[in-house]
Amino acid sequence: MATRTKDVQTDTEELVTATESRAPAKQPLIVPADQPVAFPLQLPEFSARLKTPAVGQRATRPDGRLHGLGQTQYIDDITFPHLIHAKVLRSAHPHARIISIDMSAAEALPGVLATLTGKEIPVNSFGPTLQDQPVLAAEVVRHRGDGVAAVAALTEQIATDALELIKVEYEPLQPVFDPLEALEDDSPKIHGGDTNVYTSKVIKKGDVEKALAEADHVFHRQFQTQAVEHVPIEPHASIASWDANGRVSVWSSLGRITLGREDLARTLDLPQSKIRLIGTIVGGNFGGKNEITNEPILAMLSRKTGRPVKSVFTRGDEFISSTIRHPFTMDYTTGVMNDGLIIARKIRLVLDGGAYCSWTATTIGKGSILAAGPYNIENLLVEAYAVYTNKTTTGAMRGFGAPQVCFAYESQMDDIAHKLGMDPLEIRLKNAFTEGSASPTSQTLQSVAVKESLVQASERFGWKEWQR
Amino acid sequence: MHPFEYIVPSSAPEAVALLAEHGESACPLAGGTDLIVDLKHGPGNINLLVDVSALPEFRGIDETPDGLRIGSMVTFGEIMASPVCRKMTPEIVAAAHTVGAVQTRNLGTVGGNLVTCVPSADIAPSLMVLDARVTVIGSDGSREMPIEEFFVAPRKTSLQPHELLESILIPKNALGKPSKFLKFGLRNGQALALVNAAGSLWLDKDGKTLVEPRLALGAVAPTPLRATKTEAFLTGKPATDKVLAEAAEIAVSEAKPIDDFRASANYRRQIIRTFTLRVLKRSIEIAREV
Amino acid sequence: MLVQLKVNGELRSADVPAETTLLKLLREHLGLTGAKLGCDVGDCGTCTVIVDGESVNSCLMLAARAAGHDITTIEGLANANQLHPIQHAFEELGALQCGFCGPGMIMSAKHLLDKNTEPTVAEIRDALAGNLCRCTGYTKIIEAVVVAGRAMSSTDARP
Amino acid sequence: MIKRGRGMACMWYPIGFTVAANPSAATVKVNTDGTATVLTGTVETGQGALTVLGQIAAETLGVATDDVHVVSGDTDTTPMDTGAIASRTTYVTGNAVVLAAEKAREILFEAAAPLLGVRPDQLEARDRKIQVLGFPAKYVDIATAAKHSENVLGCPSIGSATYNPPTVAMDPETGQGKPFSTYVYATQIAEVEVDDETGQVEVLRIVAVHDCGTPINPMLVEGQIEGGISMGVGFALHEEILFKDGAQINPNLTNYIMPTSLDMPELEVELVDNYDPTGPFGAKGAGEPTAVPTAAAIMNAIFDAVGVRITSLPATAEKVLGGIMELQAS
Repeated sequence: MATRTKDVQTDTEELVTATESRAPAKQPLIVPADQPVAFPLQLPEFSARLKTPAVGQRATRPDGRLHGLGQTQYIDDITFPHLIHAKVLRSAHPHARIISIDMSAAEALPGVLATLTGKEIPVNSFGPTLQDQPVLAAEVVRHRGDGVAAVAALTEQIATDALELIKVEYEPLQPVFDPLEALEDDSPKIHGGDTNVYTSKVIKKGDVEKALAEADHVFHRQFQTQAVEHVPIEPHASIASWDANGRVSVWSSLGRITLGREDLARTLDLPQSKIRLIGTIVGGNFGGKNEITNEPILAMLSRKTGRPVKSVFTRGDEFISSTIRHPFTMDYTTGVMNDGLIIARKIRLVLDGGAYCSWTATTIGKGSILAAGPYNIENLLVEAYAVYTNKTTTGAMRGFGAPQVCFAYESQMDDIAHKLGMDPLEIRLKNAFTEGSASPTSQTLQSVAVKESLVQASERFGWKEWQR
Repeated sequence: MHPFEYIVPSSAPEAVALLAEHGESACPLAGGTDLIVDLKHGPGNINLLVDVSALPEFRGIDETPDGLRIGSMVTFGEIMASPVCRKMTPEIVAAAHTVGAVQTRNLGTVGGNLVTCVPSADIAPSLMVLDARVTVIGSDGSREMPIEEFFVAPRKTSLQPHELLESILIPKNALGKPSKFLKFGLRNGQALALVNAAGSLWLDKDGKTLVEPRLALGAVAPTPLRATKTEAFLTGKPATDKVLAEAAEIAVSEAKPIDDFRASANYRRQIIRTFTLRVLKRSIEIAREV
Repeated sequence: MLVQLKVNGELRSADVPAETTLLKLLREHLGLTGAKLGCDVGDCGTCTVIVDGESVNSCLMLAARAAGHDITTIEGLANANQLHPIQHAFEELGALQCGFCGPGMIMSAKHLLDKNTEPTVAEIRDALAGNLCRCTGYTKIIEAVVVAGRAMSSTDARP
Repeated sequence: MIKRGRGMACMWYPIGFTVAANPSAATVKVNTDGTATVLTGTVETGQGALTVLGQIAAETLGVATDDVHVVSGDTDTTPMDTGAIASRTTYVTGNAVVLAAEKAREILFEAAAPLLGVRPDQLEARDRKIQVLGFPAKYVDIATAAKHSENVLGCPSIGSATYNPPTVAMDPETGQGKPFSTYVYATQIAEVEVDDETGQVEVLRIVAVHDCGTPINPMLVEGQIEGGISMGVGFALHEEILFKDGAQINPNLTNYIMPTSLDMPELEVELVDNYDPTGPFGAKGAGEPTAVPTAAAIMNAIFDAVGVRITSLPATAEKVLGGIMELQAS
């Protein structure tokens, strides 16, 4: 760290040297009270932005200066005249049928301007692959993060108070939390039908059983990963404003506005031309802000009240009602020859999907394709299943299943090296992809750089010289 | 937050009177790092906040004839910056340093930490091993007690509703006593204590006999715990590995750690064992250095 | 209640309910949205401002308590002539990505560098531990604080 | 006692989505002063999309980064984009920006060619000029060409294009196919210290060497890698959403333990020299893969230090100590 800091020659250092030699008068760091300014009138120009060719330059970010000045407008920094605030009541049960929702006491609270339940939403379902998720649960709640009703009020506090006045009658249903239990025949079926498996994937190459039988050594281990949250420092936030022409403008911390508008058009049953979706600078995404959340709710509440409506997730909302990373249960069986050559790998992945599909199709796809690691393995079988449970919905998160399978394949790689008495670097170099290698899906790989990265990292680290 | 009123009294007696007058609907406000969070999520039963944080009676770090007096409203940041504390009670400074982060240390107060009376109160063990005494004031005047008597139960101190914690005194003879504080958290920054441990002791002139050994543990019992059986065992014993190992076992038996989502009770016991050894060994090393 | 305080050198006042936090006062009543709400309980540090020279979580401080005090927010760092050296270094070294932690992070850096322009990396890490960042791994932020400190010490050294 | 260990992990990671819809469109408008505006439907989420797309447009048009302004994130004005997801922006949206900028540049060449007395295919855009290939002294400013095209020829220099990576659907029985256009590769090596009496793991340093094809902006790539590693460190050692009866029991930043500045090791980041002919100027992507190998590298380092093979994440101190005690018992 310290050494790298020294290596970076910055314009700042030039500036410091220059100002030292010119020795101008000392500038006050805080603007005097009688001269308020919103930004410096003399702005630095960082040289990398001015150079051609542009590609390869360490160009500073156009948004960076506003970040540093505190001037970037995130959703929560935007306000409008007559803006009101919405809050969503979350489910009291992990799995239950909704018998009734009584909004009367909430509606009677002074300062409450409108309420909303799932039945009022024109098309109450969404999802990037399967549209299995309600905007507000109307019949069944499938996890504790499901919204069941919403309130718009003059202040956030009134809206929060109003949530406590909503009376929801539930009939609890048997929940299932463990993904392996959810696979069993007699488990409760969270979305009906005869299975909780909602997506699966197979990748098959060569003859894995035969190769395992021929291997000098067979390694087996089960690996598990946990549920984790994206933790963007900016919680999800959105504002909707339905105008007199019947056109709705939505400001949202969403990372994909084109498809977000499609989701809004579908749930609100509106033509896309009637919807404007504006994505401002997002305060951290990491995959977690790629789905609509409260946007249709705010749009409906704005239509009901004729006022712009804002909602900002609390940190608690962020955890329980946005998506999280899929926990994986991974069984790895690997056949290896005495010289360290991997000849077979059999993998079974079970993804704990939580209550709804969300981005599972992508996660199971990437997880399966990548599961064997960046290695040439002739005989391969990957079977992956995603299963519903009555827990927080899992979705897109930086790496889509790859961090999970990498933990498994690379841990096992070291197990193998240890058993065979090989250096972890050598066994990887022996098996790694090279230019033109065939991937597990038999794709011919180009611009491959596994070995290059292994060698370069080992040199930088001092792998050969390293002493305990 | 639910509505409440906010008053800044001009003196400690006025604060006490306000609290006595309003009873349970009033609450003193110190640094606010816990209370404001509670009020944000609470039921709205507090109607009056009495801000005692700037009252002169509760402020200041002073050397007195009796010892070092730390006002209850001294912040952790002030403890860390205090030359007197750094010199005379370095392990109280070390403990203050483990509280939250810079911003919370600039708000949070020593008194607030003690009055909140959670088992993991970071500042408690290092005070306990220096035989700290606390002074509280109320409608009936002031009274003083050893700090361990101040803690009654989780989130319950011996303070009467109208009473306020005024100051903490480190007795003169404990100043400069060899001591060590260690905190075990789940990460390095902004960590909540899974186990806190503090030890202090003198060595007799022979350089090995333990004199006035003290051990206090945090987050392992309903309140911060003074490990009196361990202390009794150690008193007058030689500072050998065998003695210390036995002491660690007694400390484990004195603690009543719980199972929770952060760790199992069994794991906490292992940390108590290890940390007891480490704080005692380090204290002995310091004693030998002086 | 009427709260009068000095914000970035300007005398400001607002009539707010007693339960208003300093953060809410700044953002909703004074139009200073630089300090952010990230967790509302003092964990994330994105609401950090400086009160009488000491950094605090403005989400944990009542506006009423800030009355009569001197508040510095991110909006008060640049002057009419130049970015604050910390802002300059953060921008130049790419220390901010999504930027949401930035205002709080920069205020914590200022709190540190105002007292010590040549902190060690360990001291910088300690000073920033109350400001969570999910984008940067803190690496470029720490580099930027080092560079800003150098710039500040040479600024201080000017005649 | 403190035990030291080291561990490596390598990985591969695809750019963009599988066969599912993955297109991005872009519009590039050259202004009459030679600067340019890019319209993109992606969103700046901190990854640096605005900067990188601006640099890609600038490179295609032969201007500097600062000459390009990028407009993003408004469905009323910006074209279709699949979004800031799947490490796809540099590669997919970047390719769309190249195609759109080439179309705008083509209009500039058409305008400049008669002014320079050459054919359009004899021209290149460099250093804010349209110049004759091999005769850089023979040129017109981009501004002149843009003005001429717009005002005289009646043809604004605006280009729009969509890019969708070529893929082959996977066989449902065997999974065989070409699900992604390209992949990136990386190795990370971690050095750790393990306290064998508490199980606490301190990651001392991580060396990360990543391939992203051509780094459009090395500073931003480093930022992605450093941030990805911090997520990886959290995933490895601390972070876990805990449930009781389906309810989260630690849904807050007090009890959900993500790394602070005091929990991050020293990072040493390098890029592999690589070029992907299918990407914009050889670029692939950098966002997600940065978080992939970290946990595996740390687990291998723990194994190297104390012989404990962690099979379920996170490797909490309690879990590591449990493993150490099991080994001691056996």
